Amino acid sequence: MGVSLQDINRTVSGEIHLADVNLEFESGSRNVILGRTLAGKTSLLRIMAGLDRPTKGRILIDGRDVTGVSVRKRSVAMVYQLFINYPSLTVYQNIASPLKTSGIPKSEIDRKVRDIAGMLRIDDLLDRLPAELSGGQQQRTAIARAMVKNAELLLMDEPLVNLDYKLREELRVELQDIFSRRQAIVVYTTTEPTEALLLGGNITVLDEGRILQSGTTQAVYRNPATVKVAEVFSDPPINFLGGRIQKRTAVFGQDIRVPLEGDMRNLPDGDYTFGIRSNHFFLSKNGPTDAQIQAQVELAEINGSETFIHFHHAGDRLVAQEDGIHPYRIGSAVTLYVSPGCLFVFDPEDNLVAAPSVDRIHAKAV
Amino acid sequence: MARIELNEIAHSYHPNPADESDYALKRIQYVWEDGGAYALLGPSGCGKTTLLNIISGLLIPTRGKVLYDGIDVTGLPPEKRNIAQVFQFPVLYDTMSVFNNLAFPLRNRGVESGEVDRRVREVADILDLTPYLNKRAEGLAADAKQKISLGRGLVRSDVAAILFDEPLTVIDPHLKWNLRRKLKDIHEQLKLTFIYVTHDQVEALTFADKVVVMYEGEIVQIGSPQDLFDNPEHTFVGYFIGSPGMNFLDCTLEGNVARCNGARIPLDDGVAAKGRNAQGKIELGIRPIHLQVSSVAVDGGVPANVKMVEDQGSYRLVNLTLDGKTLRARVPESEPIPEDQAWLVFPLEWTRLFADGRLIK
Amino acid sequence: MKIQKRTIALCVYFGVLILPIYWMLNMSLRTNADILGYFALYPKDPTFANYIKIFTDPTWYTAYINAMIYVGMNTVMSLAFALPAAYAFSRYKFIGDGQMFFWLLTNRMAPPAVFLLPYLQLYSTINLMDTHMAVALAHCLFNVPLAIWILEGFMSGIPKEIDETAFIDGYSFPRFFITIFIPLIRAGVGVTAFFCFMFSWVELLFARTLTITEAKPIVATMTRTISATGLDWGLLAAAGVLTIVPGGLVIWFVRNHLAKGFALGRV
Amino acid sequence: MEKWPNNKAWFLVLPAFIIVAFSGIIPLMTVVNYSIQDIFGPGEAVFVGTEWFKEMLGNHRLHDALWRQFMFSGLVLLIEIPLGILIALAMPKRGWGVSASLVILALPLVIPWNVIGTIWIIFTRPDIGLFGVGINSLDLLEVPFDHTAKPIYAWITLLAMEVWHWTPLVALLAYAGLRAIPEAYFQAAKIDGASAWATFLYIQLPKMRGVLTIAVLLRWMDSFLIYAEPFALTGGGPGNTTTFLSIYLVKLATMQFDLGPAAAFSLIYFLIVLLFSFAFYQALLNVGRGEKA
Repeated sequence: MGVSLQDINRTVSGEIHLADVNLEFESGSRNVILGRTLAGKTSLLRIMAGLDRPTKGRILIDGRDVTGVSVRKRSVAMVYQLFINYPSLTVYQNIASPLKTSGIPKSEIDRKVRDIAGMLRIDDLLDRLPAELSGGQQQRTAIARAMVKNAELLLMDEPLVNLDYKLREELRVELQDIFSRRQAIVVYTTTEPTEALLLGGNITVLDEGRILQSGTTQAVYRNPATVKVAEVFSDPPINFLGGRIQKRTAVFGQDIRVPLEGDMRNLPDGDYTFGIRSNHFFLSKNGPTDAQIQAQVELAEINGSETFIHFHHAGDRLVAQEDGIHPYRIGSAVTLYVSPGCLFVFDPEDNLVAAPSVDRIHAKAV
Repeated sequence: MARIELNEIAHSYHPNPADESDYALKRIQYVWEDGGAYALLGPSGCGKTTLLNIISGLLIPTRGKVLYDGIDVTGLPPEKRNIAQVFQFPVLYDTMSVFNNLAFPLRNRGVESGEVDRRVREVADILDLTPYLNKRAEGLAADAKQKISLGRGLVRSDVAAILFDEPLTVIDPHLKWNLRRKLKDIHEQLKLTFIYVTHDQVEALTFADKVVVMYEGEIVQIGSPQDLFDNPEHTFVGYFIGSPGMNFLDCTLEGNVARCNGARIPLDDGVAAKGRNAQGKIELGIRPIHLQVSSVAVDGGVPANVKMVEDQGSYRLVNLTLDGKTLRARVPESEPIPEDQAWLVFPLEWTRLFADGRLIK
Repeated sequence: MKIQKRTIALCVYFGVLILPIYWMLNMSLRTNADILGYFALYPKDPTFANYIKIFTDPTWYTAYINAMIYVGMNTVMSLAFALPAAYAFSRYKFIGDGQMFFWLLTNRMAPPAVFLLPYLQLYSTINLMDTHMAVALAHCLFNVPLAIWILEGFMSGIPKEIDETAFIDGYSFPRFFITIFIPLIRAGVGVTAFFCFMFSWVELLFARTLTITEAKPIVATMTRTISATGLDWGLLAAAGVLTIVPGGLVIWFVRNHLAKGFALGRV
Repeated sequence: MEKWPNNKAWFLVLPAFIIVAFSGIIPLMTVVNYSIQDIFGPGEAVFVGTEWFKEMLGNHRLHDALWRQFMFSGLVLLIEIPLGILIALAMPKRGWGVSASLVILALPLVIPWNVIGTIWIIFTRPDIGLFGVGINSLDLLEVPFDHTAKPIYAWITLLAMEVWHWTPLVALLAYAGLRAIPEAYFQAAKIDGASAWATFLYIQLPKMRGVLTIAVLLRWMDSFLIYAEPFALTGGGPGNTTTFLSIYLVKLATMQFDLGPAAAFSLIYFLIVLLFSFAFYQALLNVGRGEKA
């Protein structure tokens, strides 16, 4: 089975929610739609589910036009941000509800419900009402209900966003495992780059209703086509510094000079924007050509297992990342290093012209 | 400004608590030093909000005493304790202007109007609220509203401590950073005692100099963020701090070696000696970031199988199986990952032993 | 101390609230001669004669039953018509929705006296005069809009993602509405039923005008008895007491939803 | 919450529309019909245009009734709203007292409106009523109390009855509004050292704005439409001093059979009510908007 979106547009009272969206989803594929809040992710899912109709464009399933087909007649399942369950039904009845409308024998329903409940580890909660469950358990119930009927299209709209981070971490890993056992096309929206990376598969980066880039998740992460994609697909935010290339040397910030390596040596002189991911600012010198930046810590943000060091340089707000948890006082001085192999280079039109090659990053360690 | 002392505090919501399990808080003993930035961190239901309400005076504990600068205030209501509190969602006087909102606590205490004006402007300046002073509070964005709530605490020159109850819950993610920074700045500037309740490790670890981790009504560890990460004193802290959390393996000790099923993991002599004397269930713990993965057999390496690799961009999470147990290792972007067979090295200085959940030390 | 003062004030108020009702109860337990004979704070010689008369005289007790019938009919009708309409207002945007909603509410605010004459004519024309249906139908004028208003408030509190989930799960609309949605707003339906009951039960003008004998309710019987029997205070009081009983019972059943109900689901 | 645009929703509204239209629009048409004709008997009518409207608009008895009506509704609001708020504030917040208070409060609301009249006749009569006998035994009044004796007595009795009957509704609404205020507001007020009065003024009153608007709207409308209670209690007397709009209209229509003028009057009456409903409805919508912003 395959789903194809052709020229999808959606405008609601003059506001453009989606513009010229063309996408193909293959059977059994895992797809992430990444974008900030209001980028049009939910609109896209709702159109795919058949809950909303596109203003313009068609949706084909296996080559058949289903644009106007009612949601009841489609083989879809959806999980929302909010924990949506039928409050008056028990967990068991909730999970069984999509099967009851399809006329499957009772014993078969029972088997399927217990199966999926086991997979999501809510098999001991089947007699409870949703209101008696924790947020995590409620969302597990909603996911179980979406999974139980083996829909061909499984849509998940930021399903983990309202959970505590520990629960989010656990469910993410479990979901990945569960998805891999399914034949359905999974479409999963998120605002979080780390979540997108973890789920892998294909990614579509959406911004203001338009597709900025699609491809395999790793390829897009390594080669963001534009400044905007790099921005959306980085957490903490990727650092941008305006500058120029002069005689095979990148010059940016307060006179930071980095001699270019490899293919980048072929770039013509001129103005460029340089992008450096936060984890590519190093606290120690790795190579003889590394450039050095002196900075004052503005805030050290501690995110689980990393420390994000926020600092200012030449009027830009930058972030560096250090593994582990380390105390930094506001205002203390740090020295950071930039390696030539870790630069993203964008032309004045904000399009990517060179990216660090994975080989080069790996080679550095040896 | 005050030093807050919790003396043998316990609290139960049952009228006649029978046993341990009826208590939402079990015997808390702690001193909050004047001018500290504290965070109370724990999952929902761990008792952190109960503890906060006992400090603020909204709840009277079943047992124990609360002392402010040595004076017993256990029975005093919040208004007599000189504390300020910022709630989960912004609590404002909708019909008043921002200025009047900020002035409200001072006017209620009969401060003369010149002084009120001076204090309000000072605080508005610190919080970047000056342009809004004459606007009605109702129409402002959530982050500005939350700053007003904080401002109502800051205007009072006599305030002993400011308590925060998950104050960033309703703030847009991209604005949280600004507010966190602001809080940190204000603390540096004013040196007030801040107590910050949250279930979010990022907020707690970023904000606080000292983090109090709570679990099932008990304080399981108090320490600096780095302490909690490097030296968790309880398996819960190991699990809760860091993403992903610590790896734990059930094991038995044989001399200086921990046996986990078939695998033999060498330990530090001192740790192993103490471990042999400990009672209860023994677990070995190591953080994914400290677990080293090698593609060739190395001295002291434990063979394991690579099951799955999750590429996180700046690093990879490698899921390995070691005699049926799953372990996770965090490998930097620049390091290679073995295809199938791997050898795990447990660095002695980062390998911890826990007995019944508590660190053996 | 402050709390005590408040409580005392509240108790005094409740005393005042109960007093007139108590006085009627007092009267109902005395005979007319007794009432007119001397003044007493409580019945010195309580008698159930008035109640016995009401329960044995068919003009009284059928009037009581009549009222029950049309109130019940009206409550069921109001709910049946209001539920789908309220759903439409809470979920959909459609041409003229705002105007429709306002128009419906204006009917709640129309003076019943305005409609009195045309009703006489209308119901005579369609041969509904003096039937339970006539009163039940007439009361729909204010009860259906009210029910829509209250139910819409309750329904808007239910996230519409629930509806969508049900449609994705393959439920047809009627099946979803009956098996999933209505149970979700149970409290709202209860409160709405209470209000419909209440307004239909207390209404006098339509009930009196549209009935002659067959469907005449107790409220109308009472107004006519004042002139007919030359003011039998005891009997009147007993009838009055009996009209309070059903309302009291209904309040008791919905007491837990009362506070929210009176805010019409809009708090 | 964003609503789904779908004109098929009309099918769900249609049954309700039909039944209300049957009771609301058809009779209204009849009224309009009457109002522009002079009816002598069945099938004998002459078109008279706006004559009845002119006549009614110039009718001093209508003016008097309208004036009385405004006076009465205004007084009712002035007494019931503050009193209702006070009661709501005094009510318990938890425990068995909540249910008990709610049940007692709701009791007057389920009593048929003419029985309310009966109750108050029995209660205030100078011969058998507790209030009547009680007040006269104090011997304070020049003319002994009897609600039919002096217009002022009739008014006091009517107002007392109205306040007795409907203040509970205001109190219940206000109570529901109060209970919806999150506890954190009161905690913050305590911490800020606010007095009870300041808490009321800056937290409780603003947060009750929505329900209080509903209360004002309902009380204004219903007191404007009042019929059964004064009809049972005073029948519009003594003289015409308690003849409100509804009572006058019913008198006009059923006792004098002046169908044309009565119909014209009905429409004027309806328009007045509509005008106010609309104003209140707009106010209500604005309140809702204000809370969301």
